[in-house]
Amino acid sequence: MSERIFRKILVANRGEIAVRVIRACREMGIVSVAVFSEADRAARHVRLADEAWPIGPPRAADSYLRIDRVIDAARASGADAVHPGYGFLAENAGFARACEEAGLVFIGPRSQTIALVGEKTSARRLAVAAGLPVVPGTLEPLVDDAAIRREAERIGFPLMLKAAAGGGGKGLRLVASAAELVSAAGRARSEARSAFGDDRVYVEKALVRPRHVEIQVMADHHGNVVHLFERECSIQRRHQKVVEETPSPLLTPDLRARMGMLAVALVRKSGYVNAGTLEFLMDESREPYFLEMNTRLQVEHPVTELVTGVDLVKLQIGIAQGEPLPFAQADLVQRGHAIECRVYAEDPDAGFLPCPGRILALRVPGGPGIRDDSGVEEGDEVPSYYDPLVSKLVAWGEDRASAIARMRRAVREYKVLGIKTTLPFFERVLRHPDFLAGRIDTSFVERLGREKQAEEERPWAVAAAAAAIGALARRRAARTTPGAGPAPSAWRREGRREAMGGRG
Amino acid sequence: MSERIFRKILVANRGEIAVRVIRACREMGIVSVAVFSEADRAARHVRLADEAWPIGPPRAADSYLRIDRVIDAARASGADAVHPGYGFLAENAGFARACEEAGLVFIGPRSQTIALVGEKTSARRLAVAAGLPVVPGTLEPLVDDAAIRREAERIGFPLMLKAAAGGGGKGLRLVASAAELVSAAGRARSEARSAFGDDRVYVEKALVRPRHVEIQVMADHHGNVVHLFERECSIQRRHQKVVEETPSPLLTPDLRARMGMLAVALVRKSGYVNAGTLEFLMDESREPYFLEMNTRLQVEHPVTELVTGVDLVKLQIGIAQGEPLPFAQADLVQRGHAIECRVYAEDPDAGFLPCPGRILALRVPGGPGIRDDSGVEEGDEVPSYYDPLVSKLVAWGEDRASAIARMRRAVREYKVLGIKTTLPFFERVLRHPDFLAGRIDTSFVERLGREKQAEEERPWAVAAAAAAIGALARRRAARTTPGAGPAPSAWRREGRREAMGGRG
Amino acid sequence: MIFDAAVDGQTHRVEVTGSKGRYTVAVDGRPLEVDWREVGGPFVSLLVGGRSHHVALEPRPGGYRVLVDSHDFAVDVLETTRDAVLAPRGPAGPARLVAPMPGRIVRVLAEPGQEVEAGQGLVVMEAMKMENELRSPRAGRVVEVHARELQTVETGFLLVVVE
Amino acid sequence: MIFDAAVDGQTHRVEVTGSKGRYTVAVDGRPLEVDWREVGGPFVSLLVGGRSHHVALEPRPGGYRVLVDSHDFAVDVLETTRDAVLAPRGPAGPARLVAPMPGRIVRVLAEPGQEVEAGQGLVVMEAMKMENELRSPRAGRVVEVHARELQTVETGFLLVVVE
Repeated sequence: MSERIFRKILVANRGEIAVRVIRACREMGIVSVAVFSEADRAARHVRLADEAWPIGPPRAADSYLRIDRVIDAARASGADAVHPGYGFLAENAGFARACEEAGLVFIGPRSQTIALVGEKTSARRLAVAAGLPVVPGTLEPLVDDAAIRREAERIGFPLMLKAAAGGGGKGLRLVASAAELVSAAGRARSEARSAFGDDRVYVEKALVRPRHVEIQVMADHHGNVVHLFERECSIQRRHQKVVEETPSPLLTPDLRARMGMLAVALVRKSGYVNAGTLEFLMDESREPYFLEMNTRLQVEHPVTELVTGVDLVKLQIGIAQGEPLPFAQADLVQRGHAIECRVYAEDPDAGFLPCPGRILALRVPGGPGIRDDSGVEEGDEVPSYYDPLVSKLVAWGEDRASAIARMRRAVREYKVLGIKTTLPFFERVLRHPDFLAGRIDTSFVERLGREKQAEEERPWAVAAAAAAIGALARRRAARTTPGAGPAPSAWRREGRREAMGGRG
Repeated sequence: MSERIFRKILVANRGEIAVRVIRACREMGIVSVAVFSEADRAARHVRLADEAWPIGPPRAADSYLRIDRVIDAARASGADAVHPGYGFLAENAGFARACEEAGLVFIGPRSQTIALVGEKTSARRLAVAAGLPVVPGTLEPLVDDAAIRREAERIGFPLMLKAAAGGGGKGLRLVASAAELVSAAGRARSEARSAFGDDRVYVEKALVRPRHVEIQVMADHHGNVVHLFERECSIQRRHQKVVEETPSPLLTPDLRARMGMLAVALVRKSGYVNAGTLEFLMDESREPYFLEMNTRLQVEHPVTELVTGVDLVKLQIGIAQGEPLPFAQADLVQRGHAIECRVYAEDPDAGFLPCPGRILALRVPGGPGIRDDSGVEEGDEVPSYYDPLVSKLVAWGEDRASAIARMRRAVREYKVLGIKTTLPFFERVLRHPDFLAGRIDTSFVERLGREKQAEEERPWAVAAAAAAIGALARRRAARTTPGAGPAPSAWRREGRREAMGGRG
Repeated sequence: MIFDAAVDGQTHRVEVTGSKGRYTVAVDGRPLEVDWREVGGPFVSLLVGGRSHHVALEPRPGGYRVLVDSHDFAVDVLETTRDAVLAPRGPAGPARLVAPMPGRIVRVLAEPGQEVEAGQGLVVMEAMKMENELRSPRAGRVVEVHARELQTVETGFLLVVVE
Repeated sequence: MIFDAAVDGQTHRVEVTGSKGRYTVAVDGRPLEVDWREVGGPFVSLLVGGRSHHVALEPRPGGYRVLVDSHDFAVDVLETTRDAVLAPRGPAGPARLVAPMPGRIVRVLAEPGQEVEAGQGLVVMEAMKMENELRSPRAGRVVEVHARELQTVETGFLLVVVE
């Protein structure tokens, strides 16, 4: 593979990950091209990019998932390469192939590798061949309910139903007993169909209170492969990660080295190139089982960046340009500890129900050890069409305790008005004795939801006083200023905006 | 020294450094007490602290410099210790003594050490005794114009006039010839009097195009002393640093080690405890001369934190609690490169004239490698009574080139409306060939000011189009909406705020 | 001025006197001295007896969402008089389940006349790429069901009424 | 609508047509297709022929301060007609030096009748803990001096007039 230099990269994504990639392009002196649906015309990724191209109506199926439109935009803008981010087309082998055929470099593995590794059951077969332990379950995708029932009975309950093309917790169901199987399979297949256009599923034995630990890998076109240690991702709600950290409080140096070696073995076996992540489940005896491989940048990649000092997105771009890895395994060192909290537009008090809307005011934390990877600014809309991830708040500290303390400080500084977010939920996670002690598994969030919050800690009297003074001030203002209405000033920008003459 | 645990710390400062210390307190589980002048009632440091105490009228001499009022607030709030930040009372031995006498721990060196080392001429004598090379000049403070004239003639021109009690570029004058001496001495003494309450000055030979490199030191109460490497601070305007970085592009590993050893020697000689910084000038042959020691946390401490992974403020607090240093010299490693740009409320096109006022809108950069230590949020006032530092923007990168590229990206994302800032100036610094090559000395800013900016790079046609559309939209809105005035919505919050009933 | 303020479902009598940023607020008879400064948008700096609180007030029907430091409160505020009986709180009148976001109804789990528990799932909506179960705000009897399977609804669409 | 827009002291004829976020703007006859979306406060997202610009508009006397990406412009906007002669720019009329911030006059360096260069120091003010030299906005003759040494002045106080 000969080296080439990209002059222009199209970022085939939206939200915080598009912002992340656009920032990397700018720092590398590469022109960035954003694509946007009609719902995202003025979104932050469009504002930050050098160029921006419309690709269709709001629904993802009509825009961000339209391979033809993304390829057209890349061609029309004169891009040399395409970065897919995560989600949408990132693990779509057809998209990678379409890029290759259009003469565009797809920043990720080759399309045939995606097809091989990205399909979950074929990855499991590959892992077995490379000597990795896997969770007991099916090694082939299942296409009908009868096959699902047969395999379920063979493996036994509880079990996990998973989308063969899946990722990100979509099309995934825990099934406790045979009675739930049919309806769970229906839901998993319908979600998988709408998320990936592929409703095949497979069945895996569900481990009891499993922990979820993954290994980051990087491979260049010259046969060099390294791992960048682990990420602990056991804090999940609805099978989606919400808090991630590295190092994992669970891993010993020996176990870390062993899992890293297993990951590198699978990468070599599959001829994998660029960034990837191997997900493992661990049971209570700390025995790791390979679960699946994500053939793209991971949402939670910043925690790895903070402890290794490596910029994974720039490295992805460098590898796609044909450069060799600039370091060997022995050069990589973990320094300190990093935690990520995913700030979702969701109401944690209502079962994490999505809560789209306009961000009426925003105060983002800063200062030492804090990184905020956000897709929005004050005044922006969180549309109801896409994943409700608003921002990733990341804290680094000298050790786990100081990273946690710093994250708590930052969560307290973070203010999002106009929509509900998961921030108050993180406040509870970050001071829970089990979390502080590293006693976490994938059932942590559910357990937390059943615990009542101590009442005395909440400054309710201050809240009551503030609301009363606010109501008093409002009433007085309404009396003395005929033009002033019921709401405080900033909340009326919306109406005013139209008066400014633009379309907002 | 026996160990004790602080329950509560009073932060005797304002602005970004008060915010920095309050954040450290919160992360350590220590209650923070802010103090505020009447101009700062609603300032960010007040909002972030757990408690806040008024200490007088806006003028610093009536509030932040009033030792009695600060001590009273510390006593009344039940604080165990006082953190002075930098500036104001941070290097005032009398304040440190007043703390000691009130039974409060002063987070810094002992009062007698401040008196010994903080007074610049006595520090120079001490340095000579500890074997450090010093810039030729006077070793005693000068109290009248006659003495200044005599010493100036002995040393020769160009020379520097400096406040004996000085720091931060105040009371400092470069004197090119004998003709300028009297008026320069008058100004230097008047500035020194108003900044430090002490108008004694001293005289030093001015080096030709010197570079300014400093060494961070930390010493505990148990005789352990380390240095945390250097900071390059040659980019200055009005003898005040505006851009700092570490490592210095000038230093070789040998020179770094030698300067670190010299710094540690002076610390040991003086019985110094807690954080300090030794400033050195270097001439073109890279020979370092000790200049002065700052007996407090430095404005630019974040760059050191980013490359060493050490939290200097938490370390200061730990040392003041009597804890030993948690590491030895050999444990300290520089990783990557960090740069700081000081965002001042100043107009760089008008000779860096201060530009106080209300911040009408603010967008702060984020993402990988960016740290923003800010004293303000949107809607806040930069008062005209104090130093116009708004924020410190800090970028970390794997090497110098990537740190610079990242800082440029962040400067572009940073938007401050309502006041002028130094941000456009940094854009120019960060792409100047001399800066990129590390060819920097203290005359860099002056040289940059003489160079005209290339016209074609500025998107003036977009600016003209945007202004015209804005004017069009405004006129249309005025015609169709009787209530709408001439200014866009957000700009009228000010008036509206009063209507909300509060005092703003 | 006197208010009944319901915080987290608990009603308190709140009496406010003062002006221009200086208020005395009696919460259930316990007086607080409050120094109040608006600092841009919905943000307010409060000093309450030396304690500093960073507060944000977001208007909502019946009152405010109030952020105090890291805490998130829903406060209903009702003007009242000194002699009025403290307003009762709790499940009174029918509860209306509305669509919290635009989306598509995947399944309707309730039918008119059915007895349901508080928190029991009534409707499954697909929105933002996930299936979301919408739960009953209170225990009671389902009296109206407007949700239809496969129907696309906007925010605020009335799905179910529980009495 | 037609404007004369002075950017960095250079005047350009700007003609704007369109509405609702879609405009054609001819700058000195060169047409730009501009897609304009306000995004909160003073911020606007502009797409100009596929190029994306993050713009902020801050009203100032005579026009706007315009931030375009990392660039800071002062733009004067004057409504005009197609046939009008391009408005001249440059030093015309007396220039007034006013205090840019509150502070104390430390030294007055100019006296009435004195000839000064553009950029020559006229007054030294102490403010924000620094002595600041205020410079002449243009070359000319000092006609009025209102600044007095040791006087405390507020923002906008007229210090010196140069003609």
